Amino acid sequence: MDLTYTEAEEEFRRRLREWLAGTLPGLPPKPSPDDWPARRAYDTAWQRMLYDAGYAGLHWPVDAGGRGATPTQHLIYLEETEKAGAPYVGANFVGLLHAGPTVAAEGTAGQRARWLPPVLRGDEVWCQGFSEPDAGSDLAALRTRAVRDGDAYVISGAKIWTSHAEVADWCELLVRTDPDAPKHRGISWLAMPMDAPGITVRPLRTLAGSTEFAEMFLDEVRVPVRNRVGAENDGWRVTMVTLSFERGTAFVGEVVACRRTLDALADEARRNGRWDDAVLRRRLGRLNAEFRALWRLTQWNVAESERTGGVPGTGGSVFKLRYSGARQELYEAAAEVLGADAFDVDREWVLDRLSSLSYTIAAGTSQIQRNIVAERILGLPKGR
Amino acid sequence: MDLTYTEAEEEFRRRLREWLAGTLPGLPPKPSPDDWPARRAYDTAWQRMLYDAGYAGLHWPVDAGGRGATPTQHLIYLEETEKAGAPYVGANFVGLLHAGPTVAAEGTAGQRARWLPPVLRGDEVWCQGFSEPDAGSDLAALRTRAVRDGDAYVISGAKIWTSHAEVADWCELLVRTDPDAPKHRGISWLAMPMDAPGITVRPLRTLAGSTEFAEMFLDEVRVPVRNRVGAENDGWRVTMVTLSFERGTAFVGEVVACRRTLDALADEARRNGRWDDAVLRRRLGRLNAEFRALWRLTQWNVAESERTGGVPGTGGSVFKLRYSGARQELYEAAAEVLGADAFDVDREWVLDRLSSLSYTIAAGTSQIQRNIVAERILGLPKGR
Amino acid sequence: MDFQLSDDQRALRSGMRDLLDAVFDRDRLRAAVERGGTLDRALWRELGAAGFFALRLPEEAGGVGLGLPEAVLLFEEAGRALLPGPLVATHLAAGLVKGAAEGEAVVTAVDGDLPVAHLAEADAVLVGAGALVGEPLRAFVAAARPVRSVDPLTPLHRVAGRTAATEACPGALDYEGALLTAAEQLGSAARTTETAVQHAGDRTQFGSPIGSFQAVKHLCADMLARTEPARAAVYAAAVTGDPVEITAAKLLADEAAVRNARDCLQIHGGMGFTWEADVHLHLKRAWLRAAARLGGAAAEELLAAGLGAARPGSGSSAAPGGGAPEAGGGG
Amino acid sequence: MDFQLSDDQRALRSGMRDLLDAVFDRDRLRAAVERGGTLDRALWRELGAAGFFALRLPEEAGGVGLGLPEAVLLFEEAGRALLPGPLVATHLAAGLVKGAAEGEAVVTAVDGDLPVAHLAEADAVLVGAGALVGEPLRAFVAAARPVRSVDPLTPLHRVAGRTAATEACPGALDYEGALLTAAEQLGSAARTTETAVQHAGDRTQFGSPIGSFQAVKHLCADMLARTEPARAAVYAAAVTGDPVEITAAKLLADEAAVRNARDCLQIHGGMGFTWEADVHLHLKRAWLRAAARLGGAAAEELLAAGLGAARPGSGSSAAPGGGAPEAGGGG
Repeated sequence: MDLTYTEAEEEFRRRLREWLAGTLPGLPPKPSPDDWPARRAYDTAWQRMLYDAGYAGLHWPVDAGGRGATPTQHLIYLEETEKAGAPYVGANFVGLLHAGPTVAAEGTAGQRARWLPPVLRGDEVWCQGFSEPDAGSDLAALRTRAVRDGDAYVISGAKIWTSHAEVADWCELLVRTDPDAPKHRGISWLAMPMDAPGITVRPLRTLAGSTEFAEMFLDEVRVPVRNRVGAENDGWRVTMVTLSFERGTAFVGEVVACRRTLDALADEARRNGRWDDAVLRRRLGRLNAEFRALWRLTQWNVAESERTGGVPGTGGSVFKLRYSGARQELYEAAAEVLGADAFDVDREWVLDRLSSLSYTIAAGTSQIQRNIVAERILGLPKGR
Repeated sequence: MDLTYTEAEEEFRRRLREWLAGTLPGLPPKPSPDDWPARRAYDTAWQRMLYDAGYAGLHWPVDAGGRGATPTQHLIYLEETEKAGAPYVGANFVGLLHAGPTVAAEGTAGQRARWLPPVLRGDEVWCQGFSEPDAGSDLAALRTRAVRDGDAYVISGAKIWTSHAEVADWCELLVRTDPDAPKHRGISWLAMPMDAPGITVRPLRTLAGSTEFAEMFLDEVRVPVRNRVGAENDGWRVTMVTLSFERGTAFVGEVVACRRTLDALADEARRNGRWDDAVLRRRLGRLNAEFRALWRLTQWNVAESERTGGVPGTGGSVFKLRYSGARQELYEAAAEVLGADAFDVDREWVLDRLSSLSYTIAAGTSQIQRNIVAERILGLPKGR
Repeated sequence: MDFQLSDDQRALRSGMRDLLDAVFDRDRLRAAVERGGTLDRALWRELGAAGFFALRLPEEAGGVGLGLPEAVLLFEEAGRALLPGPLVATHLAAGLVKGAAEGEAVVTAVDGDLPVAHLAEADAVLVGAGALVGEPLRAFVAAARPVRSVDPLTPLHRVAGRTAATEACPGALDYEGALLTAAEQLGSAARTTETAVQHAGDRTQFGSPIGSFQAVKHLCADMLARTEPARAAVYAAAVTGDPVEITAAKLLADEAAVRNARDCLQIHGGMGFTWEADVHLHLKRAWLRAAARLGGAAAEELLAAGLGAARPGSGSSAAPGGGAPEAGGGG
Repeated sequence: MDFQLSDDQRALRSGMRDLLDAVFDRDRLRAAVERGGTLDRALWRELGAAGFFALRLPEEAGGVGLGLPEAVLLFEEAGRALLPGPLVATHLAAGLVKGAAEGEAVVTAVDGDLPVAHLAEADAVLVGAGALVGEPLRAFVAAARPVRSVDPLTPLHRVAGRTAATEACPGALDYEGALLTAAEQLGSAARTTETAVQHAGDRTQFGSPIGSFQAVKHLCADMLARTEPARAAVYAAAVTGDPVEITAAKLLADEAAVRNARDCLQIHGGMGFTWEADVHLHLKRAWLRAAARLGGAAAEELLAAGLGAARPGSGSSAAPGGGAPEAGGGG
C-alpha cells in the first residue's frame, strides 16, 4: 500500500505543472457553449499545444504515436490538468479516448497511418455513432443497416446521443451487416466521413437546455469498404476491446472537480449563513467522506491496472455505480446551499445539477451497472 | 371525503370505551413472555371477556357467530383497544383472523359448528402450518405430503414460522395431496389436531432472542379426511380467499402504537438533551408526517373497503410496503434517541428495534410486495 | 366515516380533467414551454369562468361555495396537467383582489426569500396579508430583476431587498397555500407514475418490455407507494384544515413529486434527459413547489414541534400504554 | 504509487485468515455466542503469540515492528470472523499495559458515554490517556452495572458517572482506534456480502436461484459498492494516518457494515431473522462499532469542518478553476 509517487512520477508531475503554468495564461478566452465551430477550434488548438509539448496521446501505445504512459502517469496528467483549470478534451474526446485506440488496436497499418496522426495533432475530430433510438441500454440491438454495394457499404438508419456531430470529420459507426446473425454477431465497425452525402445532423436539446448531443439520420450513405476496421460482422468485439479497456482513469478529473466543488460549497454556505443548518452541514461532511473515498478508490483501481498491465477491469462498474449517485447527491446538496438561488440558471452549480441527472443513465444505467457488478464480479447467475 | 364518524359509530366507540375502562383495571398482570401456558391462559381469558361483552368475532359474519361489524367499526375497535392498552389478540390470532374466517367461508355446516364457537369463546387455540423451510416467499412450493389412507391423510413434512404451536389445539395445515399437479393445484387445507401422534414442535429462536415461533416436524401424522375444508387439491384457493380478504384494518393497532411511540421518543429526546440535535429532531418530524399519512391511508383503505363490501383489496400491498420501511425507520430513530442506551436490551424500544427487522420480510418480503404492486395494481407485465 | 370521494367530488374532478384536456392539451403545454411560461390570458379567464379561482368564495359573493377538499381536487388536476401560472396565489386572492375570482386578474405572491413567479405579468402581488396593485405594484416590479428560471414554465423575478421568510409563523392563508401546493405536487406525482408505467410497458430492451424487469418494476411500485400515502395525507388535511396535518401533507407530497419525477426520468433513460420529454417539466416544477410554501426544513421543524405526548393534536391517548405492538401472525 | 497490497501484506493477511480458520471456526464462534461473549483466554494468548497485539511495537520492544496498514489488514480479518473481545483497546495498550502485547492481559477502554465492553474480565481499562489496573480497576468495576447487551458477543457494563465524550477533541490514539474499528467494520461488510452472494446462489424460489432475480442481484451489487470505497478509504487512511481521512474511513466503513448486514438479512429472508444465522451477529456488532470511536454525528461534523478551499488538507488546489467537469462522451 504505497501512496507516495516515485521520483519519475514526481518529475513527470513537476514538468507538467511547469508547462501548464507557462501555457495556460496565454490561452484565448473560452468560446460560448453554443458556438460549435469556435468550440472545435478551441479544443483542437489545445490538442495541438499538447502535441507540440509531447502530451498528446499520453496513454496511447508508442507504436500508435502515443507516449505509452503508465496508468499512474495518466492519473497525474488528469489530476494536474483539472487542478490547473486546463481545457477539457472536448471535441477530441471520441478520437482520443475511443475511436483512436480502437484503430490503434484493430486497424491495419494503413488505417493507423491515415487516422491516428490527425487525432493526435488535433487536425481531425471524431464523433461516435453507436446508440440508436431503440437501442439504448441494449446497444447490440442496433438496427442501422449497411448493405454491400461493390467497394462500398450503403447505410441507412438513425443514431442518437452523438456528441460533436456538427463539427466532426469522422464518425466511428456501428452498423448491422448481417441481419440474420445473432444480434452481437452481425455488426461491423466503420469510419464514416461526416461530409458524405445522405447524413443529416439534428441537435438534440437536453433538459439542461444545451445541445451538446445530436441525432444523426443516415439515408443511403456510401462508406468505402476499406473504412471498415476489423472483419465484417466482427464489429462488436472490435468495439468492446476498447470500450472495456479501463485503466481506472475514466473519472479522475471529475472526482478532482467534485472535491473542489465541495470545498466551494462549504465556503459559500459559511458565507451565506446556511452553514448553521446542521442537517446541511453534516450532509456536506458525509460527501467529504464520499469523495475522499472515491479519490482513493481511483488510485486503487489505477494501481491495480498498473499491476495487471491494463487488463480490462471490472472495478470500473463499482466505481461508476457509486460515483453517479454521489455526484447527484453533491448537486442536490449544492441546491440546498444555494437556497432560493437554486432556481436561477445563471448561478454556479445550477446547470451542473441538471447535467448530473444523466449520470445514472449515460454509458450504462445504474440498473445495468448493478447487473454487471452482480453477474461479472460477484458471479450471480444470469437472469433478468 | 368525510372523516367524521356517524352517530352509530360514535355510539359504538363510547360503549367500547366504557367497557374497556371498566374491564381493564381488573385484568391480572401480563404473564412472562417465556411462559407459554400462562400466555395462552391470559389471551384466552381475555377472548372470553370479549365474548361475554359481545365483542368476539366483531368482523365475522353474523351467521358464523360474529357481529358482522363494518370495517369502520372494526377500525374503531382496534384503535380504541390499542389506545386503552388492552391485551392483544395473542394466541387467538390464527383462529380469529385466519383459520376461523376460512372455515366460516368454505367449511360445511358441521365444520362451522365444530370449530367456530370455541374460537370465539377462547376455548380453542389455532396455529398456522403454511410456511416450510424451502418454501418461504414461494409458499405454493410447499412439499409436506399427505397420502390418503382410508378415512385419513397420513402426513409427513416440516413447517416453520408457526406461532403458538406449543399451546395450540388445532393447526390449519396446507399439504400437498397431488404431487403431480401444477404447484398451486395439488394442495389441500386440513385442520390438524395438535395432540395427534407424530407432531414434534421445536422452538425457533429469533435474533431478538425470543421463541415466539416454532418449527414443526410431522412424521406420519394421521388427520381424518373429514377435517379437510374445501375440495381435495383446492386448498390454495380456499386459503387465498381468506388471506386476500383485506378490509384495510390489518395494521390499525400498530399504526396507533407507532404514533404513540413517536410521541414518547420526542419526550425522551427532550428529556435527555438529544432534541438539540437538529438532524435527529427533523428526522422525528419526518416520521410524524409519515405515520400521520399512514393513519389517514388506513382510514382511506377502510372506507374503500366499506364501499366495496370488503372486496379483496390491493391497497394493502402499498400500505405494507410503506409501513414496513417506516416502522424500521422509527426504531432506527429510537436508537438515535437512546444513544448509548440503545445497546441495553432492557431499555424500552431496543427489542422492538430488533423485532422490526422482520417487517420487510414476514408475510411477503418487500421485494414480493413490490412485484404485487407493480403487476396487480400498475399492470406491468409479469417477469422476474 | 366515509373517507372517499363523494359522487359530486368525482364529478368535479373529472370535469376539471376534461376541461384541461380541452383547453390545455400537450400542444398547448409545449407552446407554453416555448414562450417561457408566460400566461395565456384567455386560458386564465376560462379557468376563472370554470370557477377554479372562485371555488371557495361563498355563493352570495359570486363564488361556487365549495371547500378545501374540492379545491384540492382541482389543484391536483392542475398539477397533473402542468398548468402554468400563479394558480395558488390567484385562488387565495379571490375575493381579496379585484378580478382574481373571475380570472381577469393574475395574482402572484411573495413567498419568503424565493424569487417571485410570473411577476412581469401580474396584476397584483400578495405580500404578507396585503396586496400590491397599481403604482406600488409598478414600483415593486421596476425594482425587481428577472432571473433565468430553472423551470421553463415559471418565469421568476428576484425582488429588491429580500422579504423575511414567513415560515417562522405561518398564518391561515399560508397553510391553505401550502395545502393547495401539496395538491399540485400530488397530481404531478401521480402523473409521473402513470407516465413511467406507460413507458415501462411500451419500451422494449433485451427482447422484453423494460417493465418486466424487476429493477424497473420496483421503481414503479415505490412511486405508487409514495403517491398513495401523500394522497391520503393531502385529502385528510383538506378535510381537517389542521396546520400540522397540512405540513405533513406538504412534506410527503413534495417528496413524492420530486422523487417520482426522478424515477420517471431514470425509467425513461436517455429520452428522459431530453427537452422534448415532459418529465423534466415535472421535476423542475416540483423542485420549485417543494421550496415554496412550507419547504423541507421548516416543515420538518413544525412537525417535530408537533410531537410529544403532552402536545395537543399529537394523536396520542392519555391511556396507559401496553407493551410492544403485535408482530402479526407467523405461519 | 502502488496502492495495492505488497506480497508481504498479502501473506500477512492470508496468514491471519488461516489462523482464524484454525482457532476460531464457526463452532467456536457459536460457542462464544452461547457463553455470552466472554473471552477464551487461551485464544487471546494465541492471538498475542501471533503478534496481533504487538504488531506495531518496535522489534526492540519485543514487537513485530509493522505499521498501521498491516494492523488494518489483521483487524479486517478479525471483523470478518466476528472475533470477540476488546481487540482494539488491547492492541492500543500494547507497550502501555503489561501483558497486553503478549495477549496475557485483556484491556478494554472507556469510550465516551458508551457502555464498556468486556469489563468484568478486563485486566486493565484505558481511560483517556491512562490505564486503570489493580485496586482502582476493581473499584471501577465494582461501581459499574452490567447491562443486558444487544450484541451476544459483547458483554457490556454501564460505568458509574458517565465519562464525558472524547469525540470533541480526539487524540492520536483515538484516531488509531477509530481506524482499526473501521477495519473491523470493513471485514464484516465484506463477509456479509460474500454470505449474501452465497445464499443468493444457493437458495431456490419460484424455480430459480434467488440471485437470478434483479431485486436480489441489485442488493448484492450495492453491498459491493459500499464495501469497495470503504476499503480504499480505510487502506489509504492507514497509509496517511490523516485524521480527516481516518474519520472518512470510519464513516464509510460503519455505513458499509451496518447496511450490508441489513441487506444480507433481507436476502436471507426468514432464516436471516433466526438466532442460528450469523447475520444478526454482524449487524449487532456493527451497530456497536458504529457508535464507538468516532460515531456518526461527530464524524460528520469533523468532516464538515475539514471542508473549504482555505482549509488545510482539503485536497483543493489553489489554481484557478475551470467550469464544469467534462460530462464524458456521448455516443
